[in-house]
Amino acid sequence: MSVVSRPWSRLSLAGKIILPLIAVFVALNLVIVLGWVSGILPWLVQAILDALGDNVGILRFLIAATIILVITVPVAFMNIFFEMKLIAFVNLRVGPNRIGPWGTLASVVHGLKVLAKEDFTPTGADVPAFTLAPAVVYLAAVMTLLVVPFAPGLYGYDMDIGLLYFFAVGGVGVVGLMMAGWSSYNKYSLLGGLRAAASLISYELPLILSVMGIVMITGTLNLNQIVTAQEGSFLDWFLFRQPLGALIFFIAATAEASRTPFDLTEADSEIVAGFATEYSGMRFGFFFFAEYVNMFILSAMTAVLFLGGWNAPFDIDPLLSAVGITTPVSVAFDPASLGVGLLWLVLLAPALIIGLLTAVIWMLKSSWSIVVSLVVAFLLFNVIVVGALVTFAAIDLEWVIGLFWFIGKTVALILFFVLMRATLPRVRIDQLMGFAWKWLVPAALLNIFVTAGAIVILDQMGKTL
Amino acid sequence: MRTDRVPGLGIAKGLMFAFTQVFKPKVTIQYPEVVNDISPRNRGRLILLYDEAGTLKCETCFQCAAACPIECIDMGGVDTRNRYHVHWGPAEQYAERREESALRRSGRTVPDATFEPFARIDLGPVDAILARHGHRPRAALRIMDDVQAEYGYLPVAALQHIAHQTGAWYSELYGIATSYPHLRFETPGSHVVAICRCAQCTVAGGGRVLAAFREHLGTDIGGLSPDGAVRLESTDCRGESAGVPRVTVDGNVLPTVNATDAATIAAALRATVPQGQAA
Amino acid sequence: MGSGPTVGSDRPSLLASDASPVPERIPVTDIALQRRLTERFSTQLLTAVSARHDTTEIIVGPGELVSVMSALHDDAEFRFELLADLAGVDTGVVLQVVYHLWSPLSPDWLRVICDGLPRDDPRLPSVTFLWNGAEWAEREAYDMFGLIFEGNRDLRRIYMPPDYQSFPLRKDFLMPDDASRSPGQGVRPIEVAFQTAESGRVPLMRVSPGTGSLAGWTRPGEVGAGDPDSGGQVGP
Amino acid sequence: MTGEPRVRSLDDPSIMVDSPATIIDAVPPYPPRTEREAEFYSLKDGEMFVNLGPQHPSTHGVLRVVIKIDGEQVVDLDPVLGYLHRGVEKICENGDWHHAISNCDPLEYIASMFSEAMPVLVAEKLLDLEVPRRADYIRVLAWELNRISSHALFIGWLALDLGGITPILYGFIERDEIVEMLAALTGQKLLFNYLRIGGVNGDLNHEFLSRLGDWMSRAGKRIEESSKLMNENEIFVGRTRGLGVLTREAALRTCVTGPPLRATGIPYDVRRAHPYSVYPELEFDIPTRTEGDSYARYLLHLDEIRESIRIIDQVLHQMPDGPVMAKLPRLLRVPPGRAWVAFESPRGQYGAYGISDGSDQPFRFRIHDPSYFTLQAVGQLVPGHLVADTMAIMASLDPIMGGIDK
Repeated sequence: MSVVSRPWSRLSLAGKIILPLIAVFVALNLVIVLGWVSGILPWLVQAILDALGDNVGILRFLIAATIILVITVPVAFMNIFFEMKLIAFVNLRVGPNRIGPWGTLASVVHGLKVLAKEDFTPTGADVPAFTLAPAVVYLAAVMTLLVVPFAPGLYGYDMDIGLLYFFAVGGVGVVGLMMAGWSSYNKYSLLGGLRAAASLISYELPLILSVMGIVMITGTLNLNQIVTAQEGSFLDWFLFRQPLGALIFFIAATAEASRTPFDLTEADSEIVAGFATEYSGMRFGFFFFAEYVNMFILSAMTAVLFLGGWNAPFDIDPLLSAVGITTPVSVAFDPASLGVGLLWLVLLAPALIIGLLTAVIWMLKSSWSIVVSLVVAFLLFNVIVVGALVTFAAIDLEWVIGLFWFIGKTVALILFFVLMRATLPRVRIDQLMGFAWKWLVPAALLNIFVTAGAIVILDQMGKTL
Repeated sequence: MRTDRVPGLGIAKGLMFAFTQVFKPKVTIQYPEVVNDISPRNRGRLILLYDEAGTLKCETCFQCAAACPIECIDMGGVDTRNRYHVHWGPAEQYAERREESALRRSGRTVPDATFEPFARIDLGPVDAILARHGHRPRAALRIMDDVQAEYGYLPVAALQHIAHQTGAWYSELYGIATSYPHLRFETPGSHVVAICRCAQCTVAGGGRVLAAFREHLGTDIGGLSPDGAVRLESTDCRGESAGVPRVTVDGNVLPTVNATDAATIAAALRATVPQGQAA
Repeated sequence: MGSGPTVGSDRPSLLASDASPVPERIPVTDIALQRRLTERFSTQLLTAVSARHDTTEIIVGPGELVSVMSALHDDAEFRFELLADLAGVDTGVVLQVVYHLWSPLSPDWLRVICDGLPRDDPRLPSVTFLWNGAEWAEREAYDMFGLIFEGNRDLRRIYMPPDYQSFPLRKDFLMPDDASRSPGQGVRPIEVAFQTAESGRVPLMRVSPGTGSLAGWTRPGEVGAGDPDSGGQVGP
Repeated sequence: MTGEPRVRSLDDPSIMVDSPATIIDAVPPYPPRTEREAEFYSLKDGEMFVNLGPQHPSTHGVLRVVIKIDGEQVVDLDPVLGYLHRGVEKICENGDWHHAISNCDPLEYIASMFSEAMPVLVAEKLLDLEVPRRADYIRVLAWELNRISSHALFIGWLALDLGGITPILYGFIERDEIVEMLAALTGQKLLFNYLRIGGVNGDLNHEFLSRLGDWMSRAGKRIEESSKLMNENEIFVGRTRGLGVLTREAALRTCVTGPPLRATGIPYDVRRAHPYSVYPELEFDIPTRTEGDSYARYLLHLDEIRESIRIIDQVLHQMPDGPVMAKLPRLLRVPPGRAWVAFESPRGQYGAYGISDGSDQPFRFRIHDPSYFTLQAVGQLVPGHLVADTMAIMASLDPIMGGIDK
């Protein structure tokens, strides 16, 4: 053994890394050559490709679901940070400013803290329900993300009944809240769960009725088609074709996400933390995340249904064509034509450009040493290249610019949610229910009638709404 | 049409006001970097003053503790003659430390550091005396007289006991005991050898005499010989000693004393210790 | 108090909704009120109506309390509509209940002292039929002095735990009774055990001032005995 | 409630592992002591107890309120006091009159400049002591500043208990300025032990006056601004208007004083009804409202802040020269007698009844706290409302448990 171990121990760190890599590389080459010669490898690759090609839908779904499940956590962190910071600004405070740049990592640290805390079950709790409730709430929130169209071609699953699926799965969350409220064996939790059930169920109604107008106009439940129906300038958004519906939807969505002023379910000054009173550790963290994921989802749905989703507020193609660019940009340059020259280009062009920039910078700012200017030139080059690529993508790949607009609208709505929380006091439970049943539901029905009448009349005139 | 009749207008106003606040300057004080100024009148800091020599100015006079209305100052120190540990605090606190519930709450016996320096004595007679005087602090002087008559001196532990039983501050009892000359804190040595320390007597050989007494009595000035028979004190000849060091035994002056006489004097004194007085 | 009371002739009734004007200050006690009280309750008062500072004081027994208080509250000549305070007092010999009343008709506070309540069974009628706000005040007096207000619907301890035995603000209150302490330890001079008359001793009463915890405490028999600085009247 | 009576105490292990019924229900583990207690702790079907406090986000201090609810509606409630009881009256009897000042200080810890005035005024009355006019003016100045800071906090509290999280921080900004100012005057921010028998501890100093002038230039501006958030807000008005209406007769029978009483239209303010100190020389109004509901109490506090600013303005213009302490012996032996003083604190009429037997210690020192009587009104106002309104009503009555539990 010492035959191997002694020279190995003499090796430097780089050697210890490089030597095995060389060995692996050689072994792989051997395997590939043998497999190719024997004809096993082509067959294997062909088989895998066929298998993937046969059910690519499933593959796509799995990938999308994984990405969405992973993406919700940073989304929740982002929302929590927005809330902490904006409320602090409204309160004339500074807010989180210690961890990370401008305190952006404070919410992440909160998440870690929640992870590290003890996770206990109170005496007399209904253990299975108590344990399952957070998962139900969180999954109900996450699953609705599946049908949200982030950008053209960028969605979890293109469902024809996307809207229906959204409301159906979103309603499941109430079950989790009631489970939590009942199983905690605590009266605050019980009151909170009952309040959650009452308010959420009664606000499902105006929430669904308020979008019926859109469904009647577009004639589809598919969210992608609803978004594409709003293409063009921002005057084509349903916000301006369905103002009443938009208002009702926003109010009902606030209640659905149980945000101030409708956050009776965890009214801290009355029932200590509502259904989450007895929860601690990551179980509470799931409730906490679910609330903010819900906030994000309902903002996203408001953007999708009423603010044109990924559509730009104005048509940018004329501007681009004015500049001289026609989308998609047709690149009149074929790399293959260069042949071996391509290799030279790839190798030399960056070095040449960096050297050129270095010379310029060094001459312009002689106080810097050549090394410093070299580094700066390298960074500058990278910035230029990345910027060029992003611009190209934004112009040429429409989902990039679409995602940009979508996220912009969603974040604006989230900030408005937060501003409301910073400003408004909480309504009483009877005021909440009375508002839902006496005002929102009739208004939503009125909206439906008016929309239907308008559609019929415009049909007579041969136009469409 | 009144503006407060427009539904939602108040909410809109509030939201607009809140939005304008976002751009207002913030009032937070970033503590570790920015320290808020404390007014010179601030009383929130309890500090003991040091003089320019760097020694503590507090001489444990207990004035601050006696003035504290909520009895939150509980201090201990050494009296000005560096002999006895003096502790001050509300009597409830001492009782509280020994009370069963306190011990049970803390789950262990709470040591009372106050009594460590003092010899444990049998406090039965003290209880009897206190019962005779009805545990009345006004009778503190009479109680202490009886206690001294009982023990021959005034044990500090007994003094503590009186303080707990009557509720009088220990510091006050200590003040009474030190102000009355006939109350003493230790077994009196039957004989007192005093030596003058003035320059004249020292030149006349007082230094050697003192060294000899130190050696034979086994104690220094102000101290008691180990067997408790002889106390070595310092006196003042007021310039009356003519060329001989002034040495007094029990107050009467010895004619001439030199270092060699010290041994014999010490032995003679040791031989004649009155009965019933040594500790 | 640097400022004395004022004449209340221009003071509006409590039930008048306009803000009262600024009255001028005339530091005298309300003679008219004393005369009216003397005429009205001459038979029921234990002592004559006295007045000091800006307070007029009458002393009644527990028997006359209901009639006196309802008269003070209802009569048009008194209209003491506001019960300013209800306090229990232990004089060291007997218990008292002290009411302070306010009337828009008089510049003086009226102090009604219900005196002569025995220690072993202090009972007096409740005034909750006039001011139901007195309920908690009477609960507190019961909690601290053991005063029993007949007619109070909810006379239970309000501060002290329900299993508590003694009455802390009585002068015969002994701290070892309620704390788990051995008798005598940590007892301040004010908290010496109270022996009943059977044991031939009367309650302790402080007769001479002192400093801090060495305040003098002795029994009425030996007032001045051994206390050169003993003086002042006995009791409050 | 059934079963043999069990005594709660520290060494009772069964308090730790108890039957869930006792943990969940607020029913005390001993038989009822009065008829009232018996009928309160007996449930009809559909009713249940909810135990608000002693640890609860919105009970100001350590208050415990057992509410009996039917669904969301409060049927009856029973406040349980004593969690903060320190026996201040007893402590005052054991210390001398000077000690009583700082022992009474933490009673109303939001506005302790008032609660510490009780022994001072009583002793001065017993001594027939004439306080220097400058000291009187400084007292009024400090009192009114403290009143404003207390009211600023009240507004924030009310909003916080209704779910609005911003106004309390505006209130704290206002309070911070005043508290820093008073710290420059008295040396402490919360429990200024400033008033003395016969005057005040220390004259006005430059730092205090500069801070005060700086503050007076925009006095109460932030309160007015933050009231924009609330005054017209439909949700806030809908939550508070017509809530917990206290009629005049009920207020008088309940011995309620202060803003809750004045909100019913009764202009009873000790500063006018029974003037003390130098208030008769100052010109100010007693704001009143006639509705008597929570919204009226809220608006009344805003009006009182404006009136206090008026008073401070006059005091600063009329401030006389002279000493701030009367000549008094070091060992203060108060002549025998009884004295009752009352004065207006932010929460109503503070009263003190002192008996002296000629020694340096009070023989009896009775403390009358307004919140103690105001909190009783909760028992009449809340039943019939919803759980959420319990907090709104309690916050609008503004109790301070430090003074209630004494």
